[in-house]
Amino acid sequence: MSKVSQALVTSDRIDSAKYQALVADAGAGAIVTFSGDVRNHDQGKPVTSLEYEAHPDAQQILRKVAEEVADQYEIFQVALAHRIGLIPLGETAFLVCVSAAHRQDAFAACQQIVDEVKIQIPIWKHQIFADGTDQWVNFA
Amino acid sequence: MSKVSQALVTSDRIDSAKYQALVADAGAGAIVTFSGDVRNHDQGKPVTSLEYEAHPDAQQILRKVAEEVADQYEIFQVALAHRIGLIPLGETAFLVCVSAAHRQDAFAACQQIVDEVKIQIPIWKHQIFADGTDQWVNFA
Amino acid sequence: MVTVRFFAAAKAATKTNEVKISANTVEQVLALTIEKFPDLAAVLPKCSYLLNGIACSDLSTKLSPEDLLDILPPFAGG
Amino acid sequence: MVTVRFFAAAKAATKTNEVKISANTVEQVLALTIEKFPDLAAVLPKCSYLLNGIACSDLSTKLSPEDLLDILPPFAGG
Repeated sequence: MSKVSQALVTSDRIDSAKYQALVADAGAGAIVTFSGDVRNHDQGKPVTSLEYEAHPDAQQILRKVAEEVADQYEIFQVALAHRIGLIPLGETAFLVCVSAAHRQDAFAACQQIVDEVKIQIPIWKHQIFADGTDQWVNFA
Repeated sequence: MSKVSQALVTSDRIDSAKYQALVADAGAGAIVTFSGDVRNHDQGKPVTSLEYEAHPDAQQILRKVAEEVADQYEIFQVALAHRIGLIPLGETAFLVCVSAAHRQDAFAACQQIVDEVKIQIPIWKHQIFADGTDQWVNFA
Repeated sequence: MVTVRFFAAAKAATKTNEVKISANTVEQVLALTIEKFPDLAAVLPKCSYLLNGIACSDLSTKLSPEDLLDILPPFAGG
Repeated sequence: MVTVRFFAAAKAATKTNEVKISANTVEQVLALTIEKFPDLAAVLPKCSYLLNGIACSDLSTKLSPEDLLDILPPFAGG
Protein backbone atom coordinates (compact mmCIF):
# COMPACT_ATOMS: atom_id res chain seq x y z
CA MET A 1 0.00 0.00 0.00
CA SER A 2 1.18 3.50 -0.74
CA LYS A 3 2.59 5.47 2.17
CA VAL A 4 1.18 8.64 0.58
CA SER A 5 -2.33 9.05 1.93
CA GLN A 6 -2.91 12.43 0.28
CA ALA A 7 -1.09 14.52 -2.37
CA LEU A 8 -3.10 17.51 -3.48
CA VAL A 9 -2.66 20.60 -5.64
CA THR A 10 -5.53 22.82 -4.62
CA SER A 11 -6.76 26.40 -4.69
CA ASP A 12 -8.40 25.91 -1.28
CA ARG A 13 -6.94 26.90 2.07
CA ILE A 14 -4.68 24.17 3.51
CA ASP A 15 -5.71 23.08 7.01
CA SER A 16 -2.65 21.56 8.66
CA ALA A 17 -4.69 19.77 11.35
CA LYS A 18 -6.49 17.79 8.64
CA TYR A 19 -3.22 16.57 7.15
CA GLN A 20 -1.72 15.77 10.56
CA ALA A 21 -4.81 13.68 11.29
CA LEU A 22 -4.39 11.87 7.96
CA VAL A 23 -0.90 10.63 8.89
CA ALA A 24 -1.62 10.03 12.57
CA ASP A 25 -1.45 6.37 13.38
CA ALA A 26 -1.78 4.87 16.83
CA GLY A 27 1.63 3.30 16.24
CA ALA A 28 3.31 6.56 15.25
CA GLY A 29 5.55 8.09 17.90
CA ALA A 30 6.49 11.10 15.79
CA ILE A 31 4.79 13.43 13.36
CA VAL A 32 6.87 16.09 11.64
CA THR A 33 5.07 18.84 9.74
CA PHE A 34 6.57 21.40 7.39
CA SER A 35 4.49 24.43 6.54
CA GLY A 36 5.73 26.86 3.89
CA ASP A 37 3.91 30.12 4.41
CA VAL A 38 3.63 33.14 2.16
CA ARG A 39 6.11 35.75 3.36
CA ASN A 40 5.53 39.49 3.51
CA HIS A 41 8.93 40.22 2.00
CA ASP A 42 11.43 38.75 -0.42
CA GLN A 43 15.07 39.77 -0.49
CA GLY A 44 14.21 42.86 1.48
CA LYS A 45 11.30 44.06 -0.68
CA PRO A 46 7.79 44.13 0.83
CA VAL A 47 5.44 41.74 -0.97
CA THR A 48 1.80 42.74 -1.50
CA SER A 49 0.41 39.59 -3.03
CA LEU A 50 1.46 36.28 -4.39
CA GLU A 51 0.08 33.86 -6.92
CA TYR A 52 1.08 30.31 -7.77
CA GLU A 53 0.43 28.72 -11.14
CA ALA A 54 0.68 24.95 -11.71
CA HIS A 55 1.24 22.74 -14.72
CA PRO A 56 -1.60 20.20 -15.14
CA ASP A 57 0.82 17.40 -14.17
CA ALA A 58 1.83 19.07 -10.87
CA GLN A 59 -0.34 16.93 -8.59
CA GLN A 60 0.85 13.70 -10.14
CA ILE A 61 4.49 14.83 -9.72
CA LEU A 62 3.82 15.84 -6.10
CA ARG A 63 2.64 12.30 -5.36
CA LYS A 64 5.49 10.67 -7.27
CA VAL A 65 8.15 12.68 -5.39
CA ALA A 66 6.55 11.87 -2.03
CA GLU A 67 6.34 8.18 -2.86
CA GLU A 68 9.95 8.00 -4.02
CA VAL A 69 11.25 9.61 -0.83
CA ALA A 70 8.84 7.69 1.43
CA ASP A 71 10.22 4.41 0.10
CA GLN A 72 13.68 5.35 1.38
CA TYR A 73 12.63 5.74 5.02
CA GLU A 74 10.97 3.80 7.83
CA ILE A 75 7.87 5.94 7.94
CA PHE A 76 4.15 5.22 8.19
CA GLN A 77 2.38 7.87 6.15
CA VAL A 78 2.88 11.11 4.22
CA ALA A 79 0.22 13.68 3.42
CA LEU A 80 1.09 16.80 1.45
CA ALA A 81 -0.50 19.64 -0.45
CA HIS A 82 0.49 22.61 -2.57
CA ARG A 83 -1.87 25.54 -2.86
CA ILE A 84 -2.20 27.48 -6.11
CA GLY A 85 -3.87 30.71 -7.17
CA LEU A 86 -3.77 33.91 -5.17
CA ILE A 87 -2.60 33.26 -1.60
CA PRO A 88 -3.01 35.85 1.17
CA LEU A 89 0.15 36.76 3.09
CA GLY A 90 0.78 34.48 6.06
CA GLU A 91 -1.27 31.57 4.70
CA THR A 92 0.19 28.19 3.86
CA ALA A 93 1.37 27.53 0.30
CA PHE A 94 2.93 24.12 0.87
CA LEU A 95 2.45 21.53 3.59
CA VAL A 96 4.13 18.17 4.23
CA CYS A 97 3.24 15.85 7.15
CA VAL A 98 5.16 12.66 7.88
CA SER A 99 4.47 10.09 10.61
CA ALA A 100 6.95 7.48 11.82
CA ALA A 101 7.72 5.30 14.81
CA HIS A 102 10.94 7.25 15.39
CA ARG A 103 11.58 10.93 15.06
CA GLN A 104 14.81 10.73 13.07
CA ASP A 105 13.00 9.06 10.16
CA ALA A 106 10.13 11.55 10.31
CA PHE A 107 12.45 14.58 10.30
CA ALA A 108 14.70 13.26 7.53
CA ALA A 109 11.87 12.13 5.24
CA CYS A 110 9.92 15.38 5.71
CA GLN A 111 12.94 17.54 4.94
CA GLN A 112 13.86 15.48 1.87
CA ILE A 113 10.31 15.58 0.50
CA VAL A 114 10.28 19.37 0.88
CA ASP A 115 13.66 19.67 -0.86
CA GLU A 116 12.70 17.36 -3.74
CA VAL A 117 9.29 18.92 -4.32
CA LYS A 118 10.91 22.34 -4.56
CA ILE A 119 13.20 21.04 -7.30
CA GLN A 120 10.78 18.88 -9.24
CA ILE A 121 7.30 20.33 -9.07
CA PRO A 122 6.20 22.36 -12.13
CA ILE A 123 4.74 25.26 -10.18
CA TRP A 124 5.53 28.95 -10.61
CA LYS A 125 5.34 31.84 -8.18
CA HIS A 126 4.46 35.37 -9.18
CA GLN A 127 5.11 38.12 -6.64
CA ILE A 128 3.66 41.61 -6.66
CA PHE A 129 5.74 44.04 -4.59
CA ALA A 130 4.52 47.06 -2.64
CA ASP A 131 6.34 49.35 -5.09
CA GLY A 132 4.15 48.04 -7.95
CA THR A 133 6.83 45.90 -9.59
CA ASP A 134 6.32 42.20 -10.06
CA GLN A 135 8.50 39.15 -10.51
CA TRP A 136 8.38 35.52 -11.53
CA VAL A 137 10.45 33.89 -8.80
CA ASN A 138 13.64 32.09 -9.90
CA PHE A 139 13.30 33.72 -13.29
CA ALA A 140 14.72 37.23 -13.22
CA MET B 1 13.26 39.61 23.40
CA SER B 2 13.07 35.89 23.90
CA LYS B 3 12.46 33.75 20.86
CA VAL B 4 10.48 31.35 23.06
CA SER B 5 6.89 32.57 23.00
CA GLN B 6 5.52 29.63 25.00
CA ALA B 7 7.05 26.78 27.04
CA LEU B 8 4.45 24.84 28.96
CA VAL B 9 4.24 21.70 31.09
CA THR B 10 0.54 20.98 31.28
CA SER B 11 -1.99 18.27 32.02
CA ASP B 12 -4.30 19.68 29.33
CA ARG B 13 -4.62 18.40 25.79
CA ILE B 14 -2.03 20.01 23.46
CA ASP B 15 -3.60 21.70 20.44
CA SER B 16 -0.94 21.91 17.74
CA ALA B 17 -2.79 24.59 15.76
CA LYS B 18 -2.56 26.93 18.77
CA TYR B 19 1.21 26.53 18.96
CA GLN B 20 1.66 26.88 15.21
CA ALA B 21 -0.30 30.13 15.37
CA LEU B 22 1.93 31.35 18.22
CA VAL B 23 5.09 31.06 16.11
CA ALA B 24 3.52 32.18 12.84
CA ASP B 25 4.95 35.46 11.75
CA ALA B 26 4.14 37.24 8.50
CA GLY B 27 7.87 37.17 7.81
CA ALA B 28 8.25 33.43 8.42
CA GLY B 29 8.59 31.32 5.31
CA ALA B 30 8.82 28.03 7.20
CA ILE B 31 7.21 26.46 10.22
CA VAL B 32 8.41 23.03 11.35
CA THR B 33 6.37 21.18 13.94
CA PHE B 34 7.32 18.05 15.84
CA SER B 35 4.59 16.13 17.57
CA GLY B 36 5.49 13.22 19.83
CA ASP B 37 2.40 11.08 20.21
CA VAL B 38 1.64 8.30 22.65
CA ARG B 39 2.21 4.97 20.91
CA ASN B 40 0.09 1.85 21.28
CA HIS B 41 3.15 -0.35 21.62
CA ASP B 42 6.70 -0.24 22.95
CA GLN B 43 9.36 -2.73 21.88
CA GLY B 44 6.67 -5.01 20.57
CA LYS B 45 4.43 -5.01 23.67
CA PRO B 46 0.93 -3.49 23.41
CA VAL B 47 0.56 -0.45 25.69
CA THR B 48 -2.75 0.14 27.46
CA SER B 49 -2.08 3.46 29.13
CA LEU B 50 0.66 5.89 29.79
CA GLU B 51 1.36 8.48 32.44
CA TYR B 52 4.00 11.20 32.64
CA GLU B 53 5.26 12.66 35.89
CA ALA B 54 7.26 15.90 36.02
CA HIS B 55 9.67 17.44 38.49
CA PRO B 56 8.48 20.90 39.64
CA ASP B 57 11.38 22.48 37.69
CA ALA B 58 10.44 20.78 34.40
CA GLN B 59 8.72 23.80 32.83
CA GLN B 60 11.63 26.11 33.62
CA ILE B 61 14.07 23.59 32.10
CA LEU B 62 11.85 23.21 29.01
CA ARG B 63 12.14 26.97 28.44
CA LYS B 64 15.86 27.09 29.14
CA VAL B 65 16.63 24.29 26.66
CA ALA B 66 14.49 25.95 23.96
CA GLU B 67 16.17 29.31 24.53
CA GLU B 68 19.67 27.88 24.40
CA VAL B 69 19.01 26.10 21.10
CA ALA B 70 17.04 29.01 19.63
CA ASP B 71 20.04 31.30 20.15
CA GLN B 72 22.13 29.07 17.88
CA TYR B 73 19.85 29.44 14.84
CA GLU B 74 18.35 32.11 12.61
CA ILE B 75 14.79 31.50 13.72
CA PHE B 76 11.87 33.74 14.67
CA GLN B 77 9.94 31.94 17.38
CA VAL B 78 9.65 28.68 19.26
CA ALA B 79 6.57 27.41 21.11
CA LEU B 80 6.64 24.08 22.89
CA ALA B 81 4.73 22.04 25.43
CA HIS B 82 5.01 18.78 27.33
CA ARG B 83 1.89 17.10 28.61
CA ILE B 84 1.88 15.25 31.94
CA GLY B 85 -0.55 12.96 33.74
CA LEU B 86 -2.49 10.18 32.08
CA ILE B 87 -2.40 10.54 28.27
CA PRO B 88 -4.78 8.59 26.02
CA LEU B 89 -3.15 6.57 23.24
CA GLY B 90 -2.63 8.58 20.06
CA GLU B 91 -2.68 11.97 21.79
CA THR B 92 0.26 14.36 21.83
CA ALA B 93 2.72 14.17 24.72
CA PHE B 94 5.29 16.64 23.39
CA LEU B 95 5.05 19.39 20.79
CA VAL B 96 7.69 21.76 19.38
CA CYS B 97 6.95 24.45 16.75
CA VAL B 98 9.67 26.58 15.19
CA SER B 99 9.28 29.41 12.66
CA ALA B 100 12.07 30.80 10.50
CA ALA B 101 12.64 32.67 7.27
CA HIS B 102 14.33 29.60 5.79
CA ARG B 103 13.41 25.96 6.17
CA GLN B 104 16.90 24.63 6.94
CA ASP B 105 17.04 26.68 10.16
CA ALA B 106 13.53 25.66 11.17
CA PHE B 107 14.20 21.94 10.63
CA ALA B 108 17.58 21.96 12.38
CA ALA B 109 16.44 24.00 15.39
CA CYS B 110 13.26 21.94 15.85
CA GLN B 111 15.14 18.67 15.73
CA GLN B 112 17.81 19.90 18.14
CA ILE B 113 15.24 21.20 20.63
CA VAL B 114 13.48 17.82 20.58
CA ASP B 115 16.79 16.00 21.11
CA GLU B 116 17.91 18.27 23.96
CA VAL B 117 14.57 18.26 25.76
CA LYS B 118 14.58 14.46 25.72
CA ILE B 119 17.97 14.48 27.41
CA GLN B 120 17.49 17.32 29.87
CA ILE B 121 13.88 17.48 30.97
CA PRO B 122 13.13 15.89 34.38
CA ILE B 123 10.03 14.03 33.26
CA TRP B 124 9.28 10.32 33.71
CA LYS B 125 7.08 7.98 31.71
CA HIS B 126 5.17 5.09 33.22
CA GLN B 127 3.72 2.51 30.85
CA ILE B 128 1.03 -0.04 31.63
CA PHE B 129 1.05 -2.95 29.18
CA ALA B 130 -1.89 -5.01 27.98
CA ASP B 131 -0.52 -8.02 29.88
CA GLY B 132 -0.84 -6.12 33.18
CA THR B 133 2.86 -5.45 33.66
CA ASP B 134 4.14 -1.91 33.98
CA GLN B 135 7.42 -0.13 33.43
CA TRP B 136 9.20 3.14 34.16
CA VAL B 137 10.72 3.93 30.76
CA ASN B 138 14.56 4.12 30.61
CA PHE B 139 14.69 2.55 34.03
CA ALA B 140 14.39 -1.23 33.79
CA MET C 1 -0.17 21.34 -36.21
CA VAL C 2 1.86 20.96 -33.00
CA THR C 3 0.17 22.37 -29.89
CA VAL C 4 2.44 24.64 -27.85
CA ARG C 5 1.47 25.58 -24.28
CA PHE C 6 2.98 28.49 -22.36
CA PHE C 7 3.26 28.74 -18.59
CA ALA C 8 4.07 31.48 -16.08
CA ALA C 9 6.65 33.97 -17.45
CA ALA C 10 6.33 32.39 -20.92
CA LYS C 11 2.57 32.90 -20.81
CA ALA C 12 3.09 36.47 -19.58
CA ALA C 13 5.45 37.12 -22.53
CA THR C 14 3.08 35.70 -25.16
CA LYS C 15 -0.13 36.75 -23.42
CA THR C 16 -1.58 33.44 -24.51
CA ASN C 17 -1.99 29.94 -23.10
CA GLU C 18 -1.53 27.97 -26.25
CA VAL C 19 -0.87 28.16 -29.99
CA LYS C 20 -0.90 25.68 -32.89
CA ILE C 21 2.23 25.72 -35.04
CA SER C 22 3.32 23.84 -38.16
CA ALA C 23 6.86 22.61 -37.59
CA ASN C 24 8.97 19.46 -37.93
CA THR C 25 11.32 19.86 -34.92
CA VAL C 26 11.31 21.46 -31.46
CA GLU C 27 13.89 23.93 -32.72
CA GLN C 28 11.58 25.03 -35.53
CA VAL C 29 8.67 25.46 -33.11
CA LEU C 30 10.81 27.69 -30.88
CA ALA C 31 12.01 29.81 -33.81
CA LEU C 32 8.45 30.26 -35.09
CA THR C 33 7.05 31.16 -31.66
CA ILE C 34 9.76 33.80 -31.17
CA GLU C 35 8.85 35.22 -34.57
CA LYS C 36 5.20 35.37 -33.51
CA PHE C 37 5.92 36.60 -29.95
CA PRO C 38 9.15 38.64 -29.90
CA ASP C 39 9.01 39.02 -26.06
CA LEU C 40 9.52 35.28 -25.78
CA ALA C 41 13.12 35.63 -26.98
CA ALA C 42 14.25 36.75 -23.50
CA VAL C 43 12.33 33.95 -21.78
CA LEU C 44 13.14 30.84 -23.84
CA PRO C 45 16.83 30.55 -22.88
CA LYS C 46 15.78 29.85 -19.29
CA CYS C 47 13.03 27.39 -20.14
CA SER C 48 12.85 23.62 -20.24
CA TYR C 49 10.49 21.64 -22.48
CA LEU C 50 8.04 18.81 -22.07
CA LEU C 51 7.10 16.86 -25.17
CA ASN C 52 3.87 14.92 -24.56
CA GLY C 53 4.56 15.12 -20.84
CA ILE C 54 8.17 13.93 -21.00
CA ALA C 55 11.25 16.13 -20.55
CA CYS C 56 12.82 16.96 -23.90
CA SER C 57 16.31 18.43 -24.06
CA ASP C 58 17.23 17.52 -27.63
CA LEU C 59 15.93 20.42 -29.70
CA SER C 60 16.39 18.51 -32.96
CA THR C 61 13.68 16.03 -31.85
CA LYS C 62 11.23 15.38 -34.71
CA LEU C 63 7.60 16.27 -34.12
CA SER C 64 4.30 14.77 -35.28
CA PRO C 65 1.25 16.93 -35.92
CA GLU C 66 -0.59 15.71 -32.78
CA ASP C 67 2.36 16.47 -30.43
CA LEU C 68 2.04 18.65 -27.35
CA LEU C 69 5.03 20.83 -26.45
CA ASP C 70 5.03 22.63 -23.08
CA ILE C 71 7.33 25.60 -22.46
CA LEU C 72 8.30 25.68 -18.78
CA PRO C 73 10.14 28.55 -17.10
CA PRO C 74 12.25 27.65 -14.02
CA PHE C 75 10.07 26.13 -11.28
CA ALA C 76 9.43 28.03 -8.04
CA GLY C 77 7.05 25.83 -6.09
CA GLY C 78 7.26 24.70 -2.48
CA MET D 1 16.29 17.75 59.06
CA VAL D 2 17.07 17.47 55.37
CA THR D 3 13.99 17.14 53.10
CA VAL D 4 14.28 14.28 50.62
CA ARG D 5 11.88 14.09 47.67
CA PHE D 6 11.27 10.97 45.60
CA PHE D 7 10.13 10.88 41.98
CA ALA D 8 8.82 8.26 39.57
CA ALA D 9 10.41 4.83 40.21
CA ALA D 10 11.97 6.14 43.44
CA LYS D 11 8.54 7.26 44.63
CA ALA D 12 7.08 3.90 43.59
CA ALA D 13 9.76 2.12 45.63
CA THR D 14 9.25 4.23 48.77
CA LYS D 15 5.51 4.76 48.29
CA THR D 16 6.06 8.28 49.54
CA ASN D 17 6.72 11.70 48.06
CA GLU D 18 8.99 13.07 50.70
CA VAL D 19 10.72 12.34 54.02
CA LYS D 20 12.71 14.38 56.54
CA ILE D 21 16.04 12.89 57.52
CA SER D 22 18.79 13.90 59.96
CA ALA D 23 22.11 13.57 58.14
CA ASN D 24 25.34 15.49 57.49
CA THR D 25 26.14 14.36 53.94
CA VAL D 26 24.32 13.16 50.82
CA GLU D 27 25.86 9.74 51.35
CA GLN D 28 24.37 9.54 54.85
CA VAL D 29 20.94 10.54 53.55
CA LEU D 30 21.06 7.77 50.95
CA ALA D 31 22.15 5.13 53.48
CA LEU D 32 19.39 6.14 55.89
CA THR D 33 16.69 6.18 53.18
CA ILE D 34 17.68 2.67 52.06
CA GLU D 35 17.44 1.53 55.67
CA LYS D 36 13.97 3.03 55.90
CA PHE D 37 12.87 1.88 52.39
CA PRO D 38 14.70 -1.33 51.42
CA ASP D 39 13.13 -1.36 47.91
CA LEU D 40 15.05 1.82 47.19
CA ALA D 41 18.34 -0.10 47.15
CA ALA D 42 17.67 -1.34 43.61
CA VAL D 43 16.64 2.12 42.39
CA LEU D 44 19.32 4.44 43.79
CA PRO D 45 22.25 3.22 41.65
CA LYS D 46 20.44 4.54 38.54
CA CYS D 47 19.45 7.88 40.07
CA SER D 48 20.92 11.34 39.92
CA TYR D 49 20.53 13.96 42.65
CA LEU D 50 19.51 17.58 42.85
CA LEU D 51 20.59 19.52 45.91
CA ASN D 52 18.48 22.67 46.28
CA GLY D 53 17.72 22.48 42.55
CA ILE D 54 21.32 22.01 41.41
CA ALA D 55 22.85 18.76 40.13
CA CYS D 56 24.95 17.11 42.85
CA SER D 57 27.33 14.28 41.95
CA ASP D 58 29.70 14.48 44.94
CA LEU D 59 28.04 12.25 47.55
CA SER D 60 30.33 13.56 50.29
CA THR D 61 28.74 17.02 49.96
CA LYS D 62 27.89 18.44 53.40
CA LEU D 63 24.25 19.24 54.13
CA SER D 64 22.50 21.90 56.17
CA PRO D 65 19.21 21.18 57.95
CA GLU D 66 17.16 23.28 55.54
CA ASP D 67 18.52 21.53 52.42
CA LEU D 68 16.29 19.91 49.80
CA LEU D 69 17.60 16.73 48.15
CA ASP D 70 15.72 15.34 45.11
CA ILE D 71 16.20 11.73 44.01
CA LEU D 72 15.73 11.50 40.24
CA PRO D 73 15.50 8.26 38.25
CA PRO D 74 16.61 8.40 34.59
CA PHE D 75 14.49 10.88 32.63
CA ALA D 76 12.10 9.70 29.91
CA GLY D 77 10.37 12.84 28.71
CA GLY D 78 9.81 14.05 25.19
